[in-house]
Amino acid sequence: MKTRHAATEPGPVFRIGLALLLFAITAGLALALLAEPVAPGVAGQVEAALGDSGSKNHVTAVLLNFRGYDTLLELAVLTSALVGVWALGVAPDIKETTPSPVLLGMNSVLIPLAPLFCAYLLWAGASRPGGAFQAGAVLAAAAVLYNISCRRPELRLPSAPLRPGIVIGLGVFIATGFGVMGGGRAFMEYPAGLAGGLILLIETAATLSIALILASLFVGGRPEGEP
Amino acid sequence: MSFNTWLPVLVLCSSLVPGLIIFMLPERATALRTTLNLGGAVLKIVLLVLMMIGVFHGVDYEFRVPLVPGLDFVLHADALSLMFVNLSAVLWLATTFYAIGYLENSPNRSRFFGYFSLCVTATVGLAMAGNLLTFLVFYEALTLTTYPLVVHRGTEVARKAGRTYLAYTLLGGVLLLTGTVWLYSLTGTLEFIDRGFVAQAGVDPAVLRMVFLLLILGVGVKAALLPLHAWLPQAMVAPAPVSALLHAVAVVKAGAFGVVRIIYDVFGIEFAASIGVTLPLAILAAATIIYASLRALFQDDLKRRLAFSTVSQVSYITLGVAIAGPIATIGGLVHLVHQGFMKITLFFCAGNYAETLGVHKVSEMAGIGRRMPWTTAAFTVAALGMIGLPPTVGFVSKWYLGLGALEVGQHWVVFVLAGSSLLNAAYFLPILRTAWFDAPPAEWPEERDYGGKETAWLLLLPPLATAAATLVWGLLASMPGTPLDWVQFIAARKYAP
Amino acid sequence: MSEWLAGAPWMMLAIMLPLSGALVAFLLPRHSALVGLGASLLTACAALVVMLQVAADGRQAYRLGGWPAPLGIELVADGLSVLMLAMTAVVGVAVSVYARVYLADSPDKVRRFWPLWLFLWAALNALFQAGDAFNLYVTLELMGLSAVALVALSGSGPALWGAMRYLLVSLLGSLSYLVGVALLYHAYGTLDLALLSERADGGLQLAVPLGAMIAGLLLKTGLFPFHVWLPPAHGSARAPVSALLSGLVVKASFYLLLRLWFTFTPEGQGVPLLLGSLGAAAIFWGSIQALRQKRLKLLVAYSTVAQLGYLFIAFPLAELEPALAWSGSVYLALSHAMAKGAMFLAAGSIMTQGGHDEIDELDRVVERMPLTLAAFALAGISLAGLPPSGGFVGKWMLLQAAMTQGSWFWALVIIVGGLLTATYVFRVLGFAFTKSPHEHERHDVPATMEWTALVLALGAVLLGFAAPWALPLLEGVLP
Amino acid sequence: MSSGILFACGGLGLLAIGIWALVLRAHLIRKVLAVNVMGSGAFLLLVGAGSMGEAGVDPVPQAMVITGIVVAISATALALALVLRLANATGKPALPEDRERDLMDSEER
Repeated sequence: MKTRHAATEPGPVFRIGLALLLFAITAGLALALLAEPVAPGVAGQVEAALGDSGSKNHVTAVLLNFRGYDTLLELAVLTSALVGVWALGVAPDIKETTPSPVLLGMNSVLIPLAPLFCAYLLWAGASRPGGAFQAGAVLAAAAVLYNISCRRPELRLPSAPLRPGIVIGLGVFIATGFGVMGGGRAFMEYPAGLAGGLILLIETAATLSIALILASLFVGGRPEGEP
Repeated sequence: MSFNTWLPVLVLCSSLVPGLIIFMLPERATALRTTLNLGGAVLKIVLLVLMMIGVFHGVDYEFRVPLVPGLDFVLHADALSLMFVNLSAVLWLATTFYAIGYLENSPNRSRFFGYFSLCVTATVGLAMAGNLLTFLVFYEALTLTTYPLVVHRGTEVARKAGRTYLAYTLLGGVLLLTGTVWLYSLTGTLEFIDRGFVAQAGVDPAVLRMVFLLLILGVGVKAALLPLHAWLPQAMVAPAPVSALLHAVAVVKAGAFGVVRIIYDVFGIEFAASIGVTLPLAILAAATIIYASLRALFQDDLKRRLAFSTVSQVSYITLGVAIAGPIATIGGLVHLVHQGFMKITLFFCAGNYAETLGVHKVSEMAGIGRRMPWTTAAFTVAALGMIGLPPTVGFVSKWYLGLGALEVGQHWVVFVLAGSSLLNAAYFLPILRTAWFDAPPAEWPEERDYGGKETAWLLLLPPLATAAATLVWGLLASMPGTPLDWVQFIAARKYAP
Repeated sequence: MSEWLAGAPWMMLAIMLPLSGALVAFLLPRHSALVGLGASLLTACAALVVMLQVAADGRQAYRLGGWPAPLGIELVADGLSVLMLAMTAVVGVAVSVYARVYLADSPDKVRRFWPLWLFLWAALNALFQAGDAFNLYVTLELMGLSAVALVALSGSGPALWGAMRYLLVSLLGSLSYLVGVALLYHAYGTLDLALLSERADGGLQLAVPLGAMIAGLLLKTGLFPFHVWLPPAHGSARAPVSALLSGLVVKASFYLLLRLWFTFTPEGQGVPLLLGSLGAAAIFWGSIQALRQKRLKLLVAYSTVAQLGYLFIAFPLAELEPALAWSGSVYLALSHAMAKGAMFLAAGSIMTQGGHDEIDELDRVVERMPLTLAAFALAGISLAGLPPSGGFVGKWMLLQAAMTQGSWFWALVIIVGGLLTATYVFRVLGFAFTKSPHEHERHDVPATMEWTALVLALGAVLLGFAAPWALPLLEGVLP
Repeated sequence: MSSGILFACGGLGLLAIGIWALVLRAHLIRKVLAVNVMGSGAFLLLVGAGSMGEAGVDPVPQAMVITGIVVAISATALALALVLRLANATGKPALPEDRERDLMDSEER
């Protein structure tokens, strides 16, 4: 037991050592940060290529076109996390308590508004800050509110649509990537005219998946009856 | 890639492939297993005869593939390697016969014969290694393939013996590896050539002495040189055929052969003598001879006594090459063959005593000559050979060793030889006396019935054959085609003309 | 047809095939084993084709989305990448075949295993072919999360602990890497490794981010003293998962470390010396711990700690003998992947057979499953660097590099480490031959499991003869 | 310019705080929180450093941060699910010491 005590509550020497170490690390990082940059970022190139990207927003263009591959892998990370959480076991039961009236009142306003806001964010992503992740997060938040309110009808979704819904984001992303190939184009090289539409398609599917995954992650395990 | 290129590989495969197939065989498939074993052994001898004729007429058999950057895996058949390959192949055949008889109805035979074939493969590969790297590869392979045979019985004693065996041999392997890499970083080549490649490199002799020490210690473990010999008596827990082939021939001879290769084809005997490393080695070998003979005197367990005798006799080879004279070289090299035949006979006989009568100890051997006359006759021939009495082959070896020592003025060696012969007599003659002249006990410890015969014929024939060979080669030592003849052919190439 | 095949974007396919496979396996849980196995084979084929292409035409690049490097992301495959791809393909296929049989009695686990493993494979292939610093971060995270989930798969208490610890360490490592990426981008304005290599000029601006990235990767690789998470995670997972983690996942972060090192070729001797010393400490500590273990899987896991140490011995040696040292290290990584994979698979078979993995209760297991023991022994031979094996070639090169420059200390470390390895391997083998005093339950082990382990172990041994074909791939990659 | 540097330095501070808590706190939820704080620090550093230049805001770090956030959420979700299982399995949400783990191992077997 002695070792345990020592480990859970490290002594002052250890704390001071750690503090000094962290200070040194932070100082080193700050020094590197303050040094004059050698070369500018790629903002200029983004600006120049924006016209071909199918999006008027710089960030969206980077996220879904120039560095779309990153986003694809990011969706894979999200999906794999869900697969991992589901692998841990069946979702634990939430303790059913009487929800506060504040929550219920909020729900009645927020939940109906959420899909609308979600759609707006998705649409706005083309030219302003916004996009699939933000939209999906809003939708998922609505689902979470709904979930903790305890005033929900027993609306057991059958398991079948849940899985397709989860994979559709990544699936559409990959399928589009393959679909645009041909005519010498590379994977995910969207044809100039179609880029906007394709990005919207991908974002819509991604929004749905992200919302579903985030909501399912909140549940903390696979739903009862999922194989 | 002609047939000549592939011949060394074929020789290797003639035991490797049967070995691998045997692993897969079910325990019951005795006939198939026996066929494979004997077929492989005979095929190997046929191939070797082909190669010997070729080598005698100057054909170069070499197989070469790159292994690590700058170094190749080389199988090369020269006169020296053929001598050792032949020794292994012939004794493999004899031991296979013996083992089939010995292990009849015992468990795990597929595993046993599988590893047995792999060991022979490793020995043959080691003999044909064309450079130090390839030698190292097979040297380690030999360690690894003999381990399962040492622990074959699966007892606690066997496991401990296996541990000791590994501790020594792996350490030896590591020393050899270190020496090899060091040498390579100094000279940039590792190819065996007559009269060595080190002399041309122009490296500081002090460094070379260190390298020599590492290499010799590395192979000295298997050759059971003095401080590194302790594994051999312990490893005697293995079944008799294993002790016979592996500890009388394959493993210890691999070490002795390594000494030969390192002195003749890596350093070159003249160069080795010039940097002053041969004399200490000769003294170490002499010390091993005397010390192990003394230890053998006090062993009651027959196999342990034989094991110490092996330790002593193998050092004759080292002594012969370390004396650094052409005639002593002949004595040392020819002893490699002679001692193999004599010692395997002794182990076969010891196995027969144990298997037939349950006799494991010298003190239990009273009158055994009357119960098993043929076996004891073979034992007697081999024991007399060990002592070095004419007309056995043992005398031939000692004659050349003594003559060679006198030739280069190392008179002390003669005393070592004489002393060793006396000690040999002291630990073998009492056995012979009690075996032939004492009255047999009323009941043997654990007698098995072989239908009124002395023992199973598969157990009897191999020792008789090998004992006969030692007699014949002793009598006809100067005829063409004997080991002595071949060794003279080898020795002529190892000294500058 | 063949032209179309040759022209197909195999580099991208090597990533997208397992990713799609993961989705399909998740979508069709009842057929996940079939889908998974099919996807595994296709992925392995794609990876091997990439290797052939690189072997024939040298470095390959693929522009994703058609955008050139500083703006977009390029996949890059050179000799080092394809060796890693091939390693993953070989070990991956073996583990897939093994897992299909191993998990067959728990359909529940099958459904979880395949999607996660394919995600992991996609992450590995993506990591080995990434040419972009931030993309590497995403692949690292994908790899880390799927690996953690795989550890937790067995559901036992120790596995959950192992997974949790692994996850925290993994996240800390990735974040440290991310901080490095942020600073690199800030200083040099690009994430493309090739461009970074041109622009990086040394000094604090390079040293600090590089230090952060390397520290993070050391944590993920499990170099001593950052190894504490490794044995619990690798020792408690299911056998195929342990094989993947020890064989491949730690190699991925080591690969990335090498890649960064080759990209920026930092000057100075302090860091290489430090890495080498930690490697030496890892060899000794890991081996001694392995010797002390009573359970087979933990022994194998500690052996990973020790063998990872070997990979870092190359750093101090590369100063004077770069080609030899780096090739040796890479070769050791390759052979360790196969050998350790085989070893964990063999350990899994032994556990299945006897229901336990106590080393001194192995009870003549060699008689009941000789193939598995042969696999274990062959893998052990390669780990100990005994000839002829892949491990021998790797250690030979390291040893030669050490001896040529007269670095006796490193030579001694390499040699003694090999002896220690042989000691713990043969400790297991000795007990496998002897009878134990206790009776144990016995189950039949499917032949597929025995054979996959053996084939993988044979691969590790035969790798000893493949150096003349594999090492030329590294020319031009090593600094 | 100046706000960028402020954000970046704030990010560094968060990083240090995160590591401090990650090392010292035994409770797993706190450890997960600590990792999240570190993550926020890293993201702040990314955006902050990206807006330090004269040329205005660079979109690439922002895109990286969005990707990073998704990754962080995934990791957090997995971590929390693990904590939950651990707490259920062993009754306490903290990492065991090696000794305890070994004991548990032997029971497991």
